[in-house]
Amino acid sequence: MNRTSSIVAMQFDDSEQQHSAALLGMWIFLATEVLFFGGLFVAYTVYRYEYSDAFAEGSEHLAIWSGAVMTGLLLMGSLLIALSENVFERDHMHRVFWNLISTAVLGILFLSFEFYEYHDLIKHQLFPGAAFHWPEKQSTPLSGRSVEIYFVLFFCMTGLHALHMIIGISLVSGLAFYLRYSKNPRRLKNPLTVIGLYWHFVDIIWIFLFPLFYLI
Amino acid sequence: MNTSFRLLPEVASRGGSEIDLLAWALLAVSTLFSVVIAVALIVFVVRYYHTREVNRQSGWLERHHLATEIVWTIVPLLILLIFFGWGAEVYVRGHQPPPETTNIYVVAKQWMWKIGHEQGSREINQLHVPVGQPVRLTMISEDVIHSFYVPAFRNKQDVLPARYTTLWFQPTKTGVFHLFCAEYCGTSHSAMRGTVIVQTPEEYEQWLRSGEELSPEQRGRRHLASFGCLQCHDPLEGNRSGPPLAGLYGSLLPLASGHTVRVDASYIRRAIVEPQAEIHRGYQKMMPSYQTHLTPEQILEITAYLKSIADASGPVPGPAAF
Amino acid sequence: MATHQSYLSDGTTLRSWLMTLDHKRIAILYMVSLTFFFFVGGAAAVLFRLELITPQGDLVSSDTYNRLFSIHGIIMVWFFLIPAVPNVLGNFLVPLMIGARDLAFPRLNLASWYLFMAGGLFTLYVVIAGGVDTGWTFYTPYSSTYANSHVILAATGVFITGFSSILTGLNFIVTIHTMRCPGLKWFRLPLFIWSMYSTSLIMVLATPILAVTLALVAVERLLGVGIFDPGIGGDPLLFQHLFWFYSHPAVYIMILPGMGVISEIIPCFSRKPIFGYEFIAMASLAIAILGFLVWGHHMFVSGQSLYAGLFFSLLSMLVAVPSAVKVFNWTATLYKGSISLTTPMLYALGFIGLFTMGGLTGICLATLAFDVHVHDTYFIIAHFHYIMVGGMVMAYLGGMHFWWPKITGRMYSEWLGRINALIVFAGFNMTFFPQFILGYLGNPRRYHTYPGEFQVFHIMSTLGASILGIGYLLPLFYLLWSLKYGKRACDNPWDATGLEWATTSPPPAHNFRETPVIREPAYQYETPHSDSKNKPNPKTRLT
Amino acid sequence: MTSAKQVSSTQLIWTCVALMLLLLLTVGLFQLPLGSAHLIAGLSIAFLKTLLILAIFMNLKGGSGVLRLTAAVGILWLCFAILGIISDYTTRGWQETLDPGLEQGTHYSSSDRVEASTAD
Repeated sequence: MNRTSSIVAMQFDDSEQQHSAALLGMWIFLATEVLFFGGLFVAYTVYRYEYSDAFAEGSEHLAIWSGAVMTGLLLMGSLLIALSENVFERDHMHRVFWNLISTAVLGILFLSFEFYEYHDLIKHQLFPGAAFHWPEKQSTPLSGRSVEIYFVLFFCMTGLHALHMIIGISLVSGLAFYLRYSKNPRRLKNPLTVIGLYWHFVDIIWIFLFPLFYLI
Repeated sequence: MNTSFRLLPEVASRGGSEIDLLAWALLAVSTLFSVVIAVALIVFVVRYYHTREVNRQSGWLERHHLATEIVWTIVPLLILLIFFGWGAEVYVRGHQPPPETTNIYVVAKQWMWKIGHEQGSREINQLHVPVGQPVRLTMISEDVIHSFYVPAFRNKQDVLPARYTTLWFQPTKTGVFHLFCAEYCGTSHSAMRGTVIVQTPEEYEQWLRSGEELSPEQRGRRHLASFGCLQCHDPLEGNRSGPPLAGLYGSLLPLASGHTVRVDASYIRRAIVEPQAEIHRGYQKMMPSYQTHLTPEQILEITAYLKSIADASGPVPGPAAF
Repeated sequence: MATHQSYLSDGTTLRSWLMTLDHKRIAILYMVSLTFFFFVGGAAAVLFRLELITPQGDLVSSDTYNRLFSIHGIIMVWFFLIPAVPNVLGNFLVPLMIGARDLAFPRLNLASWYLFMAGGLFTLYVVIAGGVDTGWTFYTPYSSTYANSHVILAATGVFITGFSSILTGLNFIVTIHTMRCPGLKWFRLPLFIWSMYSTSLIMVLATPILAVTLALVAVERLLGVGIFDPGIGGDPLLFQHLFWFYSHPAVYIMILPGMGVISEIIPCFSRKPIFGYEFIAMASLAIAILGFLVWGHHMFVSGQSLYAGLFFSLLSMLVAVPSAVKVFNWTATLYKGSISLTTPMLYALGFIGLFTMGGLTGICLATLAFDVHVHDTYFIIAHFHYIMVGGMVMAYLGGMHFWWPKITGRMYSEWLGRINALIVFAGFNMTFFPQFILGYLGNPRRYHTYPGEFQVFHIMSTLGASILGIGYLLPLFYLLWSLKYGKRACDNPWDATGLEWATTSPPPAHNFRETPVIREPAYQYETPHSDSKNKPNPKTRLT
Repeated sequence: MTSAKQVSSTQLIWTCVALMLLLLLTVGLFQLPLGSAHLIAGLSIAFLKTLLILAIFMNLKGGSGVLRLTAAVGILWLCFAILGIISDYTTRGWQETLDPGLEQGTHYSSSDRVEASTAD
């Protein structure tokens, strides 16, 4: 640990204490995030139990390959950001910068896939609400009314995830540039760890969304 | 309705007396505990007030005393478990009506109670029931959540949109009692009040007869005709494009999906508002949804009609009969 | 530092207050804003209590009445009861009590206050713009489809404030874990810290569920897309499940900090170590954890399944045990103590009495069959006001008086304080005891008009409320008065243990001149033996 | 609390490879006609992936006990919510005769629902 180059905040005794506080704080924040998404996972469980057939119907409108590619993109991003912590320890700030930028680009690719999917669903009048239209001929065995619930959940859950992705991408790219132009980049060790944790967490959420919405 | 000042409400149902007994027991235990705590507080404060010269030599109650802690953890726990068991027993029985009940249908909407009797009388914000007989309400809401509450019966049940809930009670004395909506339902929530009129069976019969309206079954039959249902569903013959209606109620229906469903009020409701959901095996998906055409009351009346012809072709048929 | 400056004189400009990172100054910011919200919420209560004097609706219209009780609930729950002790006393005391210089994340702490204020402004805007009429519970489908008031704005206000609560809880947990001074082991912590820790757990784990649930209601209203909409197969009861998954634990957010305050006051004014320290500490944690598993007792008559009812009733019985253990331990602490009836002690004793009654009626409500009768009646109102007002507000006032010398460096008028404690106690009981009877008689809650035979109790309640109102206004004046004219307080006017008393009154900006070291358990009070002559009388210890 | 040990780069890369293989496995399994087992398989693999990410990428492996506890508590509390709420839905109608006219004592597995005789 490079104690001398870190600037310790007034309330802490040393950088060690500051680092553990930052880590614990972030993990607690992630626990709250689990429960924030949790409300939606509860709703998903209840309605999947009530309308399992409708969920299977609805999921036929999602392309599995695209979901799989999206998962792959996120996992790659996670790897890069985890690697950048190692690189950071070895003071290769240039590589850290490029790792972070690549992560952000992978995230943007992920979002493009997702928004293309939204676009497609909206075109087929599958966005829930007044315009929702469920073609009669496919309605076996449940009518569109409970399929609509599936799409409500789909848009809410992936939408909330996308919001987290946007925040994550801004944080990662912000950090990348801050790091590049900072005079004392070693100060940014805690932010790098914390933002990395956040990125991995958003990743985990998608790992569950993928089987729950695409693989029914 | 006795509107004079009182400390305890009238009780007018069998279950009500049971709950009163439970309430007295709870009151006794609560009073005992509060008094013990209050007396202990006062005695300690007076006796060990800082100006008093008393022996404060630390006794056994100094900092910890494991046995004491365990005792005052276990004893309240046991008392609580007793009350749990008692309360649960009364509650479960309150959810299981006896087999023979007078059935009444309740539709709640902002801000009134619409009540229909099996024999045909309908009333608003008034409920006539016979004394001594178990009465069972099947309730649904047209809009938001309401709650059917008769304090004199110590009974309450929320009334939900798009789902039936039931409530039963057995009045034990005649009289006029309050009916309240207990779940906040908007502007005139507090005006959603009515009266429950408990009559002797004779008076009740007479009251039923005085209404000149059609019975729910008759009205249900009329709805079937006027909405064109009978063009596809013949009450008896099975040679139309829809399943016959006689003997349907209470039967086990095989579905196209391979499931089996018991035809009850909930199923009939679903079959009307969401006909594509559970199709009778061997029939086509032709029927449109009548959700926007039929009110919850009309659906209840159709259900009443179907129930009245449940035995039209002999005993209620099992799955094999289809 | 040679000169020993208090945190209060660390800057006098508005900017020095609004941009401060000092936990003590942020506590003051909360204190001022919470007091404001308390009186706004109280004003709503005054209006509907006046309306209820007569059975007819003659003072305000039914729509206004609905808006009054809704705003009373929303403000009192989210803008007073939940933040009261944690954000004012907790913010001030947590670092002091554990011998730290500040909370772990001072910027986050300030951000919490700004979030709180932003949520508060939304809520105040709702009041000005015409109110919200869903009640504080926002039940669907009324809130999502039928209400035509400012539901989205109100939900946004609560949503934002929720994040303030989450961040405060997070800050406390991290601080308590990582920043205790040397020698301050877990079982040497003051019980106030234990209760703050338990409270923070609930804030962090429950609040996100509320946030997402209210967001769903807002989405349903905005886009007409309904997760709870029965029209497309949604279930309004799911909302109630999610809502109470937060809101039942939230009740413990309101009472646990109060219990922490009482655990500080009782040993101090009995001059005796607290009885059963470990049991009280563990009871806090047990309440926090078990409190998460009992939410279904709000839904016994809602149409949830019979078995869910049994399950939640049983667990609700279990959560009563740790509360009972605490009451017994406090009472036992008085035994063979050397008791002085100062203002904080009067509030603490009042707390024990009223909380006991609130808790016992809570057990009644957890009993399934009994609840069916009194559910959604005034019995519920009385019960939770005994917990929240009889419990929490008493504890808050007690704690404010106890730590007032530490916070401001001034003594309040002890004489007025004692009288006021009695006024609050009497007014409270007169307001809410009749409501137990009213509830058992069957008067449903949230009723604008009511049958005439209930009037007597409503009149008693309103009379009591006016006494209670005096009891809340009086401290506002004499505490403010003490700021200028009160006697200067010494560092430890109550002769109490605890690190917060080891520094000056008011404390310096960085709390301690040198990091304290702890060598003994909490509450090492010397119990005076038979001789009372040389015992400290708190009054004589003022400088 | 001591600062966590770093995970080596090779370990990170191998973890990512494992995650990718698991991803292929999920998609592959989905092509087989497994019926209701799809849900179980999909969720189990998701849990496996989560464990890998938590342990290696998020370095819980080298993290302190408090951090692991925090992660566990978040998941545990979500389980509380899901189990508590679903227990209501799965037991609706038990021991209740919701419909007048049918004999008391007839047991309905759930009066609101289609009996799940063959379905997943």
